[in-house]
Amino acid sequence: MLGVILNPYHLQIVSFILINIILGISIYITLSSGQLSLGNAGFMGIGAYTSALLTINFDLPIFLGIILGAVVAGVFGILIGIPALRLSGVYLAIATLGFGEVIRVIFVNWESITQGSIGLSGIPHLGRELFKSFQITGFDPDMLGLKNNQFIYLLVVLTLLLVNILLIWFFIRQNKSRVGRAFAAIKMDEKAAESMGINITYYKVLSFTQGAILAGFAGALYAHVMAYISPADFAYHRAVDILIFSIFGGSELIWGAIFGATFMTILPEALRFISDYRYMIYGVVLIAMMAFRPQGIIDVSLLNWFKKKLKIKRGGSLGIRTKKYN
Amino acid sequence: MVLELKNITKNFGGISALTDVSFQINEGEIFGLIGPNGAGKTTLFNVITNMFPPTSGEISFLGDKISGLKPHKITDKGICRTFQNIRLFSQMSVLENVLVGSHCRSKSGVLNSVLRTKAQRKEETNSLEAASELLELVGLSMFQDTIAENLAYGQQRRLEIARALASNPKLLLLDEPAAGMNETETESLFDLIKKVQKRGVTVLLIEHDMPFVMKLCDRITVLNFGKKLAEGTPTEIQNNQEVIEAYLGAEEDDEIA
Amino acid sequence: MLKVKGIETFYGKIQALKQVSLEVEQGQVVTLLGANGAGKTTSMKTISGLLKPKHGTVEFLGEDITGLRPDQLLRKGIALVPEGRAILSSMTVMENLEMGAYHRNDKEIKRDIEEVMSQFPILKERKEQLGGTLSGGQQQMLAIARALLSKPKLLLLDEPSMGLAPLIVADIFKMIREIKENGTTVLLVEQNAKQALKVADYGYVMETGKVIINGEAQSLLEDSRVVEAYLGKRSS
Amino acid sequence: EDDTNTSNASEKSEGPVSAKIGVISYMTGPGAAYGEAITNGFNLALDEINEKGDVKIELIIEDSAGKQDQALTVAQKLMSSDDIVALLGPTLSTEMNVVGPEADINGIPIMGTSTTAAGIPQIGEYVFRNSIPESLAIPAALEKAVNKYGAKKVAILYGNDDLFTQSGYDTMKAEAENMGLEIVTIETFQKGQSDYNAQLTKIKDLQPDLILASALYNEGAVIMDQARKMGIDLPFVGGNGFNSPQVIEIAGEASEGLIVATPWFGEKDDPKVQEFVKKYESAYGHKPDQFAAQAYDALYIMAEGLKNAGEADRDALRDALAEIKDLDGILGKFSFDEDGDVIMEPTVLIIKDGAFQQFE
Amino acid sequence: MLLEQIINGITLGSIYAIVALGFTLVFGVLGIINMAHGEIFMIGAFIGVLITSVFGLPLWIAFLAAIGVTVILGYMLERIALRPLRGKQGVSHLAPLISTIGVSILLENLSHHIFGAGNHPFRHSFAQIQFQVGSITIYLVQILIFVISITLMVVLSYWLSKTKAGKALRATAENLETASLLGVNTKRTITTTVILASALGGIAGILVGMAFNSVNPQMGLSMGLKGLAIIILGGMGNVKGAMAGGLLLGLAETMIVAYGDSGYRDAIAFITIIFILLLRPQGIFGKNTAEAGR
Ligand SMILES: Nc1ncnc2c1ncn2[C@@H]1O[C@H](COP(=O)(O)OP(=O)(O)OP(=O)(O)O)[C@@H](O)[C@H]1O
Ligand SMILES: Nc1ncnc2c1ncn2[C@@H]1O[C@H](COP(=O)(O)OP(=O)(O)OP(=O)(O)O)[C@@H](O)[C@H]1O
Ligand SMILES: CC(C)C[C@H](N)C(=O)O
Ligand SMILES: [Mg+2]
Ligand SMILES: [Mg+2]
Repeated sequence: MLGVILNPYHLQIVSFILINIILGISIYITLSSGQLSLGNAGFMGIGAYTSALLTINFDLPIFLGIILGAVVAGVFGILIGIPALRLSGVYLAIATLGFGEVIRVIFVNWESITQGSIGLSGIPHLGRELFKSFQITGFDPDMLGLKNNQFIYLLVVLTLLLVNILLIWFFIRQNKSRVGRAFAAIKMDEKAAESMGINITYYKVLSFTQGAILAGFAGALYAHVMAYISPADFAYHRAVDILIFSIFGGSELIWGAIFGATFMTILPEALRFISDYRYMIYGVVLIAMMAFRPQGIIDVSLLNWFKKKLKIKRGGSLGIRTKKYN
Repeated sequence: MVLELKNITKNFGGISALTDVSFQINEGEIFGLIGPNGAGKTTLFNVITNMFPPTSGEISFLGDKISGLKPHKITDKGICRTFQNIRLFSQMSVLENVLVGSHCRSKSGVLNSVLRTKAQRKEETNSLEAASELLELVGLSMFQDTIAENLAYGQQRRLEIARALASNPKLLLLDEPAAGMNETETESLFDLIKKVQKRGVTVLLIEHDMPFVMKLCDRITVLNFGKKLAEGTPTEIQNNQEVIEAYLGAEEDDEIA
Repeated sequence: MLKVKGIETFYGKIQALKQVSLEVEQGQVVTLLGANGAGKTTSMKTISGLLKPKHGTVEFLGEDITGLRPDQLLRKGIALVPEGRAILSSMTVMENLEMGAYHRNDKEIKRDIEEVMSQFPILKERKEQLGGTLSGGQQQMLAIARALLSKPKLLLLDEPSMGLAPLIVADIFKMIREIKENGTTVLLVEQNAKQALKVADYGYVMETGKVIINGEAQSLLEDSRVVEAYLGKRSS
Repeated sequence: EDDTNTSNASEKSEGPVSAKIGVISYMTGPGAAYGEAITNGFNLALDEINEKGDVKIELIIEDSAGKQDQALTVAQKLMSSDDIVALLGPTLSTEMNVVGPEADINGIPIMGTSTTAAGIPQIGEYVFRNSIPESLAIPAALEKAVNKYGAKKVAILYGNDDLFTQSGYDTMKAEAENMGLEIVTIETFQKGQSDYNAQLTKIKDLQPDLILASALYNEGAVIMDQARKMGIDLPFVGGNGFNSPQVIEIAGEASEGLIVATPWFGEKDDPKVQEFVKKYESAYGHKPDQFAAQAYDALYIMAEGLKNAGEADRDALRDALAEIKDLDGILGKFSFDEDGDVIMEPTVLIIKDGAFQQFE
Repeated sequence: MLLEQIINGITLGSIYAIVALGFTLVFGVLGIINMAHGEIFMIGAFIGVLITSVFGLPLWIAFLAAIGVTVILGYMLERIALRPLRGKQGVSHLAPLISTIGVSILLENLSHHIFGAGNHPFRHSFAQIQFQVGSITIYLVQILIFVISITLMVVLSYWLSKTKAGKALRATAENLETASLLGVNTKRTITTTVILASALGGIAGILVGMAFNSVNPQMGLSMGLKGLAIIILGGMGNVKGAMAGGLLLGLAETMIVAYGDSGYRDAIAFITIIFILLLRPQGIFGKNTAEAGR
């Protein structure tokens, strides 16, 4: 039964969706303090290379590698976030895009460590490693009616799902708090926020760094799901994809990034049957959706509308007020 | 003495916006700052809150030197301001605007916020209560869920005051709070500022509405071309010939009460 | 000259104007009063083409101008000094003034600029300063000067005295009288109701998006409702 | 781990074997020209094979857009369909690095037709290729060129942001050092670059005897064109990605003097080759390149494997493929070594008088 | 070699500058980054190839055709991808970024579909005209590129700062509402600008085609990225800045190849902007308009 539903192809797509959601959130979170960072492909690369190199060369357990990947990306986030404070708007966007490019070029040129464009292969695979530890306990996927590779990908998806739920929970709570309000205030009027006693330096670097950590985290996960990475994975196109996730989905809300990542990962797959035209259609979809919903698909009023529906259904009132951001 | 300015000078390139301005504000006072357009009043606010540093001069607040502190530190110390051109967080609700105001009076960081620790929850409740109370005070309770930019002008001004008060300031700087208000509204603003004073907040206020200023303020300083022209009680100022010439104008009708 | 008939304007789903009608005769000063949020600014924006009414029409010199763009209306002779000044902050004072005469092609632009600068000497002094760095009141003067340079037939003023020093306020009202004497028609929104009614010929009072009272300026000055609501205790 | 495969063996001995083969190809994006040539090659071979009727093949072609994650996704898609017995592709070695291990684990034979980087067949026992690696091709070309021109000093120019060109460069450098040549400079360029004048000026200034260029033909042709314009008349030695009639088309006269080693020589005096060229030209309007030829041969190899296996079964096909010996194709006689790599003698060609000719 | 490299750098830099001028103009009026500019440039180049190499028509027709086609594209870009987003309530300033990315993806894949993926040679006898100065070969095209870029810069910067239309454009850039209140037909101003910028892209496309003899659907991307770096370098919306930034980058790239490591050529643009921005956050020529505490 389970074996019929769990098609590895679909599991694979789901796992990419889940990684992309983290990437989408990584832009969203930096954007929530008014900073548009296009450097997240670079941070993703840093996370991916860190974890891959550590697990390959030093036999570090995958989980430790992933965490260290995120941490190293976070350190770079602080290092870039501080000078980036001086920039705003498009200046910041392009400078961070440039940072991503510089990182990629370094991966290409620093051959002794990164193998250049040859890339790193033989990275321990998240699913396979998990599977190994299950095997030790004597577990056999056949007991669930699953084939090995189905089970492996199921493990990947479940792990990523857990991570996603934790992250979303984390950021929703953060956003509803004093910290989230500080981000939002800075986004709307930096000078006024400063006058209200908000340490804008701290909060801007915080949100920039959180974005970097998330991107690095997603990158590390990506490395262990693909088992192979090369500098081209973290180039301009990746930066643009990540941007699209968040803006297309709606940049005001975390749900926007989640929806955007899901939709934009599925779209090219769904359009596979018209292979020749699929990227053209992808472009047209972007143009059309922006014309119709320039604020992104998910926005506050849509959310409120949903909440109202829910309220009516449940026949009671939910909470006292609806937040602008959550 | 709450605030003391010593020889403040501020130049923008060739333009000297402030020259050698000194004065002191006493605890609990409502202190007026008036003068012609371009006299340097807003600039003085910006210098006090260190939005930009003075070219020279020194500022002390409650006996401590505050020149050179970051703006948010100054707010932390107890000085908060409103803006001449209204700078609310336009996409936030009224209530949230006030909550942001209380930022520096609370301290839970990321971890506490995410884990919703007891301390954090208590802090949130306190901030919410304080905010509701302030909205009550400025008469915006019924608008608490309205998005700030959809408020009418006068309401926005009052919201700015509530937001500033949320930071629990000892000194409140108001930049033309009555601008864009009609007389009835100005009167309710008058009552509001009096109430604020009763809470023990010292007020420094820029305003061009003379009847309002004269009735409200305990003492007034007049700036002209960046220099201090006069200082004194409303009556003294109103009768100061120089001030009349530079700013008030001859009373051709019964405008000034 | 200007006939506004039953306009209804919306911000998204929020209705800001309900069936607003008003008329301005050639050569008159007409004032529009009302509390904060009554819809004065919205009316001005609708007349000047910044907002499009959902219902109702605006006629100017006998022509239906509903839905035309602001630049088209300017060419027909309607200029607005908007609330909040709307100075071009990265352009110099001089350039702001030149933009005021943007649609004109005559030879008198230079002279007219000199003239408004003599009315507001500070602008002459600061002609190379960037608009955004002027003080609030200086910006207000620049906005008025700029609108004058477009030589409108109908000048819409949205709270022209806001943020100005008393001396200058008095000047502004004097200037409105002069403008009127020069044959320009004025529609004026003011918080300073008393002053406004003094220069005006006719007045409208708005409340929550509707016109509730209208009449000769003199009679409004004495109307107890107006006095109570807008002129305050002090003047009574 | 091979228990994942549940092919139905019931088809055995009922006439010709019929099988579905999945193709992963680079069909949208910057390198789509390769994917185009490759699928063209497959389609041409497909018609012939099905007409002959020994085996019946159906191709399921999927686009990877040259991206690893998409290649992996479509590979999963194809592999999870039980009636697909083998995979052809993907186009790039980078993609193969991701897809190969997955296919190996799932026990489905996969054959690259254009992947030339080092280490590909070594990924696993289900992974094959019929494209000759750079480590075979480049030394052959270099040796002949050096002998002919008596070169002592060489300059190397390569694209450093691509796995294939970089891996070609690694071979070039190693081989040049091996032969005791002096490398006067190593210059790089990046994808999408259109101006190579800076690098070429530098090379010109250093006066090498030979230029080694690891580039895809698109960039390579432009490099030659700009070099000739600048007055550099040296011969170029390229990798196999440089070997395409397109070079002549793009660079015209400037392409004279390009030396490549390749399994594919379109002017070869072999009726099979000539027929293929003719058919290809009439079907697609231009001359086939090595990628089309390799793809064409690859499908024949698959067909032979299926015929020998006698059933559409993944494991049986793998074993049959590994056994293939001296199969006659348009590229010459073909066998796999024990890793699944190619055994083949490359031919060295030079562009002269507007065409590829054998280089003596 | 130095002299030759300088010529290489100036040629490349002039092309960068022309591309950047297009970016700067659109940014100047709309405050948005037109991510499709690189692709419009690419289409211009293809039109050049088509007219000269395929139809064998003279070069000036190619220029006219490229300008014509890119003007139409510019108009469509404005109508379809930009105008619908303008003035809508609650539109984030990021929306145009995405819609122009959409256009760039569409155009790239479309031209790939029509012209195929590979390089197309731009063969024209004009591109062969050369002079020999000592040991250095200079092509007429190189001189032409330099002259065109300087001319465009001078004309544009005069136009922007001195003419009425230029002022209208700057007013529109700063505030649509205010500009229209002052009598500026903002719709027309914007459309004109986008069209003008596109035409500049088209011209740059042909010039690149001639100078480097390579035209392909992907050429827009790297040129676009460089263009972005340059407008940041020179200061957004600043014409002289675009020119200076372009030349600076062209020379820097050439010099790093000549005297450094060519592997870092692509990064040099961004390394430079990161450093420059840290010193001068508003770009070399950018103005600082702070309205801090009012
Ligand atoms: N950034 C700046 N650059 C140049 N001049 C400036 C700058 N900021 C302010 N000024 C000038 O400094 C002077 C003082 O301005 P300020 O805003 O303090 O006046 P104000 O007293 O608040 O006037 P108002 O009553 O009109 O608001 C003005 O002449 C103004 O033009
Ligand atoms: N952009 C907007 N979006 C939504 N509602 C708005 C917007 N602008 C104004 N409103 C609402 O429309 C109503 C009328 O506003 P308007 O600005 O016309 O009032 P006003 O009479 O000019 O007030 P004031 O004296 O404060 O300037 C108010 O209730 C206001 O909240
Ligand atoms: C299409 C080819 C250029 C692919 C290349 N040989 C590689 O291995 O990546
Ligand atoms: Mg002021
Ligand atoms: Mg108003």
